[in-house]
Amino acid sequence: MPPWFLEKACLQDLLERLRDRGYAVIGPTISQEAICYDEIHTIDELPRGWTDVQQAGRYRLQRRADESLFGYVVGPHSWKRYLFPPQATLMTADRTDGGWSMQAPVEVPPRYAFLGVRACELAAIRIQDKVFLEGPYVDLVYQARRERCFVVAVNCTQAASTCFCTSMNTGPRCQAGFDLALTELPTGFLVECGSDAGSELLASLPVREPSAEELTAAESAREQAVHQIQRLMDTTNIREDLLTNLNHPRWQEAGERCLSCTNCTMVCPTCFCSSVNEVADLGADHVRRERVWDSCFNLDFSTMNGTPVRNNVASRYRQWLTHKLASWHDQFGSSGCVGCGRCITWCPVGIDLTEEVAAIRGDVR
Amino acid sequence: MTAKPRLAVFKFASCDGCQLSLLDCEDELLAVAGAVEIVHFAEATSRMEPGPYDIVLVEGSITTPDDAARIQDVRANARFLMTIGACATAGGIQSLRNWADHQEFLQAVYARPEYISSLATSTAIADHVPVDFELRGCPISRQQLLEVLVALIDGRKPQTPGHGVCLDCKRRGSVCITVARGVPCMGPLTQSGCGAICPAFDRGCYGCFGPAPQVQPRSLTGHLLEQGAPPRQLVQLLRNFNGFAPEFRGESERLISQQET
Amino acid sequence: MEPARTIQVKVLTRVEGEGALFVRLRNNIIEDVRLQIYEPPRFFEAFLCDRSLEEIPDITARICGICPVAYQMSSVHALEAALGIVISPEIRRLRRLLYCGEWIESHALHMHLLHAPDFLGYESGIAMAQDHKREVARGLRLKKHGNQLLDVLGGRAIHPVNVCVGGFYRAPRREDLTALIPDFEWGLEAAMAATRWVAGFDFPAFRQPCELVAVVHPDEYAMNEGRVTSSAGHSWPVDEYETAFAEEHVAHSTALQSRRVPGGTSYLTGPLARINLSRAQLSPAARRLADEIKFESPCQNPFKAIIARGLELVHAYEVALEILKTYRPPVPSRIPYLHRQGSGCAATEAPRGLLYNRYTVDATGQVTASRIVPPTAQNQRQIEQDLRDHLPGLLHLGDAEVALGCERLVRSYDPCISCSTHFLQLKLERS
Amino acid sequence: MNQTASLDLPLPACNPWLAHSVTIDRITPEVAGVSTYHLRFVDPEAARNYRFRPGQFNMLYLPGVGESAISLSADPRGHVTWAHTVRTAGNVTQTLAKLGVGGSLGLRGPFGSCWPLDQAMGKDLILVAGGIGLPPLRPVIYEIAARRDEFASVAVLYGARTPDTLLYQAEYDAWRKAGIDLHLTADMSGAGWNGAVGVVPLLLDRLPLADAARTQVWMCGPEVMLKYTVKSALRRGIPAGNLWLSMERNMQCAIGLCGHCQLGPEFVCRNGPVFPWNRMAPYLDVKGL
Ligand SMILES: Cc1cc2nc3c(=O)[nH]c(=O)nc-3n(C[C@H](O)[C@H](O)[C@H](O)COP(=O)(O)OP(=O)(O)OC[C@H]3O[C@@H](n4cnc5c(N)ncnc54)[C@H](O)[C@@H]3O)c2cc1C
Ligand code: SF4
Ligand code: SF4
Ligand code: SF4
Repeated sequence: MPPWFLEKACLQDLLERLRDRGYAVIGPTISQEAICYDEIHTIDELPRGWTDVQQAGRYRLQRRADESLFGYVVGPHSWKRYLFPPQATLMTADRTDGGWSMQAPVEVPPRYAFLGVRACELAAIRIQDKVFLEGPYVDLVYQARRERCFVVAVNCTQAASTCFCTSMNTGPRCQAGFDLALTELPTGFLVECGSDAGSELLASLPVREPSAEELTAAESAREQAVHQIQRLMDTTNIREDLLTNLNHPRWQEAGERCLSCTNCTMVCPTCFCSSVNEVADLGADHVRRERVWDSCFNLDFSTMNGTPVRNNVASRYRQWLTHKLASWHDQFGSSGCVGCGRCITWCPVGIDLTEEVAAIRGDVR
Repeated sequence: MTAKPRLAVFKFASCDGCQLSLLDCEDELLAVAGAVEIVHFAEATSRMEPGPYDIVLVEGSITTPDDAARIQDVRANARFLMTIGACATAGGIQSLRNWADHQEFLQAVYARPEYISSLATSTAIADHVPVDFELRGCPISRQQLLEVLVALIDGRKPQTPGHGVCLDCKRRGSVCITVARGVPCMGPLTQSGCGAICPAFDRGCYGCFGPAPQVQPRSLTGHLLEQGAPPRQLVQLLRNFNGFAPEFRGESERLISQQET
Repeated sequence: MEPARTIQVKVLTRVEGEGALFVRLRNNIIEDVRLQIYEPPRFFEAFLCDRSLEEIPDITARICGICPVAYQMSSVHALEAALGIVISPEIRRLRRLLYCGEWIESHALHMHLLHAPDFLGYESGIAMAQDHKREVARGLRLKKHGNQLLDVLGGRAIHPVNVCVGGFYRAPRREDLTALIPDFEWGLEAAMAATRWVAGFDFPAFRQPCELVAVVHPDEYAMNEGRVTSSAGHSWPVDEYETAFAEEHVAHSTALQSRRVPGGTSYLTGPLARINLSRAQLSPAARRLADEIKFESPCQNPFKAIIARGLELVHAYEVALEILKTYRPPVPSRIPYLHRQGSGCAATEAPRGLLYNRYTVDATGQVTASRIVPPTAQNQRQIEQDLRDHLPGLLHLGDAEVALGCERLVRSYDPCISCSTHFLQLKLERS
Repeated sequence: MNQTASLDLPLPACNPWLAHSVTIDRITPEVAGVSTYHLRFVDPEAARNYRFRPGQFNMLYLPGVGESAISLSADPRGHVTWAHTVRTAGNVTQTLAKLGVGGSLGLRGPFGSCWPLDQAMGKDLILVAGGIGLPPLRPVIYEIAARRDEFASVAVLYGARTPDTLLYQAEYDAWRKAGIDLHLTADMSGAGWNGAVGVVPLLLDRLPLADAARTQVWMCGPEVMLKYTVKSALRRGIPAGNLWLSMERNMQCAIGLCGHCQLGPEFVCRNGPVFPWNRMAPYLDVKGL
């Protein structure tokens, strides 16, 4: 289907049409001195005229010369927060005369419309779909949210120094997995449609056919992002190179820098590890099983008979990197990394996985 | 336990905040009081029965010769001794004296230092007697206190997580204050339990739950120094309420000796 | 010489911190009364030196887990005075709200769990709950409100993390505060009911016409600022505090004792002092209630401090409600400032009484000198005096009853011993 | 993608997180610290639909305390109660041990892979177990006893620390009668013990093999035991492809979604616990994996 053109001022219509259809619109907005995903009601809440400057262990907001609404890349949050919430109730147990009565939680799952999903993030959602929906077991919490969500993607027109989606084949161009995809131009958006729900919504918007100049401008804006991507991760044979180097000295070396703080796994849009807590009242008559985000960096994450299996930071860093980049292929048929660069930016000591991989493979080649 | 377990609370050098946490369990207090026999808790009751006790909560650090003797007595009467709070588990803020000239401190505060009997150091309870369980925090978390008490009453192991503050920050959606604003934060080195409140209030964590397991403070301080944090500020961050916990202490001393060379 | 009769309370209970009482009589004449504070010294004033002034409110909070906000308030005000920072009216209101949280929490705790059991003859609030479940449950709920307010404003009730020099690290969101309004509306009524309840207790007949000292403000019932004012008709700006009051180190106590200069006499701070000096400025509901229960003016019976606390509880609820209902987040939440060399002091009203702080800072933002005078250190001498005056009426009783009577009197001051560490066991010796 | 042996495994119906309510029907004390709990579903419908294969496990749930993975040790043909043989270790198992007959708990399952019975048909089969490693193999023994003629020789090599900690001693006669060659050993000898003394792999060293190439070895026990059993089997000429083991790891979800049980590329809960040794071999000796 050929793309359409939506005037800048009409983006608000898009928001409203989504809200008419019962969606809570989640989009980028400035909070805590970063671009975070949160519910928005008007396009004025978007980070108009702001950009982000990222490097290993550092993130800063900065004013742009123009009034772009999407002139930045990805921030500390990912959509995982909404599809795979940091806290979710799995079941409840209540003590009755006839023993424990176990119930699944009754919840009306929210209907989310995600505005501003980048190509790497579409890929990340695709990966979590494989994890949570396409294995032998379906995760009902994820499924309920995922099935009801509407995705408005945005093509990146610039890149951060930490981005490496081109290496991971996930971006910067949005190919699939969206209902609508926007490319921002100074006067408006080129809109592509990726689903029936997308076309249905598009039909309610005041769009027109784009001019040839607009099409070219959009093309070159997207190209700009491609050119700005500097970071590379060579993925040839990466699975074997990592899994056959489990005793490489570099793990030890990285283990001395890594704080085992879990930040990389928390910001990663695909990491899915979790733990279950028992939340009980004092007499333990009413119990809720609560699932929370967890991480392979935690000492007590992998215990056997009360002792940690991965009893030093190096082994936990190795678990993370090898899972992400190697064993993920065995488990889900793709890499677990989409090249968004979040783990590089948000590591408080700036550990860069692309560098670690290169160091480990350097000795191999 | 067949009879209700006898619970006692003892205080050493401290601010009373951790034992107050028990009274702060407003919704559960009466139920807790129903499940245990509170036989010694000077802050809350005039009942003062002698030991032995089944569960003893100890708040505060050892700072006087009398207290050093008293803790032996408390231990001898305790089946299960649990320390509560940073003072009891790491010496507390008063352990700052451990690096200072004690006489100078005495003179700074008291007109007649000869009236004061105090040790040159403030030390953790575990430096004096065996401790069965340590509950961290300055102050402790009331939820964790309840969990430990309930677990003890039920005869199971308490579930108190050992991860760092960063994980809780991310769960609650806080943006990393070090990465996004350059504010030095002890979060990556600090055990969770507080619910990651400081970064949620736009400030760095000051480490009040003490070191997380297997922390490597050196990596963080090295990075913060590179980013321009003054060494002095890092030393002060490390030398707070858990300044004498081995991991924090080691790093602050290393930073200082590095400064001096 | 005849042997002395000693009455001793080895560990004062239902007070915060560690203390004891010692009384020695010879021929039924009181020879010595000592409120002994054996709370181990923690040297706060010494190690505050050389710390960054930004750290001070976090550290001073640790002086006392019962009234950390008071320590934070006095220290930030003193530091702001040293740096010449003028806070905005919005920040001031938010601080007042925070202080209301602490007053509510602390007063509800003392009334219900610590002091009321004395009047009704129980060893603790928990034991009292068996027969007075409704009242104790109500008290706990009131206390919880105070804590909830502190949670929202400061992140947690004990050692909240949001107070900083210049204001707050982060202003609370309006929704989070307005959500508290229904509870506080219930609480205002409940606080009145609780006050009527304690006003109905049997009070020992005891009158102590001592000098009362409190911070007094022309426009409001003072919490955060005002002139240091005495019932003897004096009033000083805070920076003259040290000319009128001095601390002395006595052998039996790790706490310093304050007294008036010159003269060396004792004085009293706290709820009774405040209410006697500022009754007219209580909130309307508290004022009406004081009249309704015929709270005498001035009230000179220390046992009735429990009623004064009740009235202040009502007051704090009403003030809090007013602020909650009209709250707008202050922008900025924190007044920016530059470091400079200077010295500043402040006195605020902790739940237990006047809390004075003074700091000197250098141009790099380090503290070079500090002085902290907690309420109980100021009351300590007056408590001893009151015991001397109250004791004769008790001496016909057995030692245990005398001890209990003394303990009750001491508890009526809600002494916070842990904070008086620069601040007890009753020992009564009689022949 | 890795898929476990091609059987269509029984999976829990609908919501895999939702536990069924079960009650303890009977408790058989086995040895010190180990009991077998016979559980009955409260909901008869759930009982009717419940099937498992030997090697699979359930998550037993004690509300307020937590869950533990526990193998099914029952006869898979049973229909009324499901047995679990549990060693008292930590919170969950201690709490379970305090519940008496009639006690209520939760159960999710069955989960995981199973022993490759189909592959073993007509072949020689050796089951090797150490300590609490026998319960996961007991359903196999029941299955074989019922279908004995479908297999060639069947040997069970079982060892425990001391003779009195050998599980299921009352059933040994029945197993032997059913044509199962049972060899026992104890690490330490004890009063009245006239069996072998030493670790389990020694039993394998000594076992006569009719045709090593057609012999299957299935094992479950501590990781050191597995390691030496594998060594012994390979030394005896049993092809690596014929070795199967049951692995243990911390599990929380049991459905490959929580990440706890990962070992190299495997989710032990979902792809295991029963694995062909081949598949685990590259990871078994790596420290801290
Ligand atoms: C697939 C599978 C099948 C299994 N089948 C069986 C079976 O059939 N029968 C069986 O008995 N077991 C079986 N297990 C093992 C069983 O799951 C564990 O023993 C069980 O989870 C223990 O749970 P728990 O809560 O009782 O103990 P946990 O609390 O998990 O503790 C386990 C051990 O660690 C110690 N421990 C726990 N926490 C600490 C700590 N903080 N410090 C020091 N030590 C600590 C405990 O004392 C105990 O020894 C199986 C495991 C798996 C993965
Ligand atoms: S591993 Fe890092 S770069 Fe890759 S998807 Fe996760 S956060 Fe992004
Ligand atoms: S990398 Fe670690 S946290 Fe992320 S999914 Fe894998 S095991 Fe889990
Ligand atoms: S790599 Fe960085 S972000 Fe990840 S756990 Fe280590 S220190 Fe934390």
